[in-house]
Amino acid sequence: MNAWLAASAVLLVLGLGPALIIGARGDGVSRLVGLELASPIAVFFLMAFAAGVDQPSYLIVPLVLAVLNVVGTLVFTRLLGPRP
Amino acid sequence: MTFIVGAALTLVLAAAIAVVASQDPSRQAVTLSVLGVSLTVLFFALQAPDVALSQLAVGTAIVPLMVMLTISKIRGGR
Amino acid sequence: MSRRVRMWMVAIAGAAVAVGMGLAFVDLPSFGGSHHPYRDAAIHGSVAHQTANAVSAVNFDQRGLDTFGEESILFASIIGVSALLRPSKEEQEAGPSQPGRVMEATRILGYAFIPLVLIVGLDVISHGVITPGGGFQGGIILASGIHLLYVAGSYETLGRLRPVRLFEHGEAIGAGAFACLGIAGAATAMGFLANLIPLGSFGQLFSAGTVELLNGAVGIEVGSGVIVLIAKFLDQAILLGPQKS
Amino acid sequence: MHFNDGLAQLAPLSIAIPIVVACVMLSIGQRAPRVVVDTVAVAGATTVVGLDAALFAGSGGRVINWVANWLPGGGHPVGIVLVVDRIGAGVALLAAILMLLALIYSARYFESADAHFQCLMLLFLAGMNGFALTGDLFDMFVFFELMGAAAYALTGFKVEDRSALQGALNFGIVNSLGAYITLMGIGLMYARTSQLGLAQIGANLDHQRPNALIVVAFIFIMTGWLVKAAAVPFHFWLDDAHAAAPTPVCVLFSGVMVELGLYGVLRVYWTSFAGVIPASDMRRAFIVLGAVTALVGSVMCLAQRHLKRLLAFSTIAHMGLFMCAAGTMDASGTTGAAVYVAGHAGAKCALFLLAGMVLNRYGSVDEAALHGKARDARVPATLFAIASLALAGLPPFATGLGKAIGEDALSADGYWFGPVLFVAVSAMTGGAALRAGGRIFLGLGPRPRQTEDSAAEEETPETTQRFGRRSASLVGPIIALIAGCLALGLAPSSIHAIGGGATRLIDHAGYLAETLRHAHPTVAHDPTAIDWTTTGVVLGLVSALLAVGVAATGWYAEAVRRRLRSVLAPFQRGLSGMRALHSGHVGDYVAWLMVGVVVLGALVGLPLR
Amino acid sequence: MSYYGYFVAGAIMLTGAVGIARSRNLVHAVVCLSVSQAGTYVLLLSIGYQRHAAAPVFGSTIKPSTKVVDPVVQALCLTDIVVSATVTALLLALSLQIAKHHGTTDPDELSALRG
Repeated sequence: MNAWLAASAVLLVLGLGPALIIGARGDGVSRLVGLELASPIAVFFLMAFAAGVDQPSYLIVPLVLAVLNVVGTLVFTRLLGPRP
Repeated sequence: MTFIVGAALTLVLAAAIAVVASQDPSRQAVTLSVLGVSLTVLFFALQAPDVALSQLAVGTAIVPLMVMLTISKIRGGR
Repeated sequence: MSRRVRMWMVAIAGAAVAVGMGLAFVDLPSFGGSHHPYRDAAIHGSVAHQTANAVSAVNFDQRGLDTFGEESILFASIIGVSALLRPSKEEQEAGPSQPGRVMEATRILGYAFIPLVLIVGLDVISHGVITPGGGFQGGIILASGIHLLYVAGSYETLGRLRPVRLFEHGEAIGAGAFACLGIAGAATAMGFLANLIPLGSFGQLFSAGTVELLNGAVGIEVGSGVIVLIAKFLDQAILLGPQKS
Repeated sequence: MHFNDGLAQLAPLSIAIPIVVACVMLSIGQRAPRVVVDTVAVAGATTVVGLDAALFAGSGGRVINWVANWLPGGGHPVGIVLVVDRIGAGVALLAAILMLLALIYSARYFESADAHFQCLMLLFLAGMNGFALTGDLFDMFVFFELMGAAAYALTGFKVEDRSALQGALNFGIVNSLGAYITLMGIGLMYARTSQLGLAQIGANLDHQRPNALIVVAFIFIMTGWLVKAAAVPFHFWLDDAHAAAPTPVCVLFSGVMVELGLYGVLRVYWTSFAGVIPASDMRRAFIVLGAVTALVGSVMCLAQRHLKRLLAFSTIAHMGLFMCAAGTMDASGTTGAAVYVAGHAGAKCALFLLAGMVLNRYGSVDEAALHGKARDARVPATLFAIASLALAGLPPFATGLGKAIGEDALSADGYWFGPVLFVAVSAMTGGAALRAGGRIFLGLGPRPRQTEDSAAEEETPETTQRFGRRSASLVGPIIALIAGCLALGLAPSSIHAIGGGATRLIDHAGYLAETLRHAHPTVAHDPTAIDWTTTGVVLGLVSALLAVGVAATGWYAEAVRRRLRSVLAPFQRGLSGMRALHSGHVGDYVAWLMVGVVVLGALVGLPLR
Repeated sequence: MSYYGYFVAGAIMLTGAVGIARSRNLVHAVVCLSVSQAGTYVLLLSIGYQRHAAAPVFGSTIKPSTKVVDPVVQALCLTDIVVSATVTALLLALSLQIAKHHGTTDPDELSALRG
């Protein structure tokens, strides 16, 4: 296991684990915090993993995640709150 | 590598249980998004970038949007 | 049945199913092993047809009929949603309700991301033969990009930019093109969905013969279809307003 | 020997053409007048009838098409293969014919929403054709889902109708869950054999001992197909969906979609698993499940007043009989099931279309509310009586012939109760239909009291205007269905063709040899001379007579029933308990689905240990 | 570890099924159904996985002679994901209409269908 993979393992356990816990408790807005934590960590994980297995073509996945996460977030911020 | 796959599998299982355990649908939708991210991570770790990309496209934007729109329509009646 | 009886039934039957699954799983070849005969044959076929992305080769070439069925499921579901969410007479008369207010930051972020999402989507579709991705993934990304306009707050702009009727045509054209490429194969006596145009060379943008075309057809179908799909939900939730009971 | 020759090319076309037509209709549907849309839809369905008929006529052996020309070279086949034999082509043909009649019937149906109804119908047809013609396990799943997606939307098409929506959602959730369990089984099979083709899996599994993996995979795969086939306890979705779906859709559901589930079970078992799971094991499972399904279906059928729900339970009951007949696991029983399916489609679909006419004209399908309302409708009344008697197995209708062949096959295998079950179920379901018809069209018997549950169910009209009294587009399809049922019973040559098809369906070795090793088709030996027998005719007449008796009891025995109240009370309680189980609650149905998987495992798996 | 992936897949599927059975809201039930389907993705990809193999996408770094994981299960999984998304959309549309016409999404309160 090289350094990149080790880093991705750390991100997975120490990053996504807690993010999931936050994302599974409380009301919608506090869960959204967990999601907002999970997505960037996942982006970093995907990049580190792609570097670890030395596959630059995989990098399209973190790129798309980064872009679509914005869409997803906007959906929730728009619809999660109380209706006007 | 094996450790990463194992950890990702555990994460997905935990997220799935969390989604099912959430009774309120709008909270559940957020957790469903987290499950989508976890599945993306797992598929990537299983060397399936194509599938990861699909799950990403479906799981982070389209399905949560449909669920949230359905809920907001239903809520409107209350 | 009362809730309690139901949960007992589920618990007992679920436990029995779990035991069955467990018995079956330990008979499986162990996780991560190297024995995959179908894989070897599929890779061979993929290389023979100059398709760098073996998943696309399986999807559009070797098992193209599955994907044809899959795209038809998408097509049927979208028509189904359009039919199920058609506005009733009272709803049509009620007219649109006022869209909610949107934060300025949300609006700016939304507009700024639209071109980026569109470019990424087109890239994912067009490189489907040689890198991860393809028509389905790219199509959804494109559709998400258009719908950023909604979350950015201007449902009216969205309405102008998104003539749903046009996208319904796009959906039909995409699905029809897939079918017609298949029928063209049958007409040339090669076989339905046969890979009948020049294959090009491995790893090039335009390689893999019909895989590239089918990929494009799926991109058109999924992109337009998902726009129609979301539009129907949006119309219900926004345009027709919350339901007064 | 000839791969992908002219005839073989028709097989994928029969899947692709309806999809192309659906695309065209979606494009023109917004602008074109209604009559154009209907014409295009009917033309599309007619084309598919032609293609399927050509396949049926030409599939004396097996028509094999390796899609996209991925022929099985020396090594591992990677492509999808379509393998068309008589039964597969026959089911596809049945689906196409029923679709054509349903489209003609619905030509003035609904204020069409942009031709969406016709598009969904054609995609539904494509799904059924694909499911019937493919020789690949995963491809079966894909087309199963295509059928499903179109069917859920069609069930809920009357969006103003509360029960239609709930029925569609129950149908969608239960069917999808079944399909995912099937997919899990497909995954297990893929892990075990590294194959997806039915024939390839069969070759891989031949002469192995059935271990836990194979049995569990088999049970999981069966689950999805049995949910579609509405075997008890997977059947709950069926009456919900059938009772509420638009009438032309009910025709396809009852006439062919449910039967396709049984076809899937037989196809997968005989092609892939016949070499590893013994037929005796399957026979026990099939006959137990089939008998229970037949009894539950017929008892529930008698207890209904809602005409469409009554017909739906009769479909469940008949599915039980088909399972029993095919469960003999021999050529004659399978032939009986196939003939019975074809005949049943004629009788049952005619009844559904008549129920649709009643709904159109009187705004209800509750036999208590409609008591004597339709006295003036002579033609529908006559057709209803004929179709009900055909349903009860009156010779010379094909239902009677299929029933007779099935009874013979069961008693030849030592199942003495087979004929008793067949006669009883035919009498009860046919009798229930006759009872309802007699009340509605003739006003026989005293007016039944309005009970709460029957009064609560109001029905949403399916049509915007009342049709003319003898509109050809309504009566035509009904007469065609009854005539088809009669013709099939009178034409031994068509029975012969179906018999040959049944022989091939259960011919495991022949399917594998012809598909994988390009072997010449083995000559199908003539299945035991299949024709009307004296016993068959007598039993058919007996069940028709008993059906009249059952109906008469329904009309006139209210007083007797009141006197025997104390004797009948336990039965009444049992019946209301059984009715309570059909609760319309999707959670209950999922619980029953899981129980069903366990029961199936116990029936198939435990004896193999 | 040698069967962990399969067990996780089975557990997800059963979790989803139990979730539908105890659901008090139809939207919740539809989401649980899609969770249940996620179990099938995990199973399929676990079956095709091989340790120390690359993704089946050839290019400058992965030559056709490199060991790759199974592309067939990935293709099946892609189909599965499309099915999941579209069936979810259909069922959500039905739930929405049920909420509109029944005024509730609690399956315990729906009463249009009784045997």
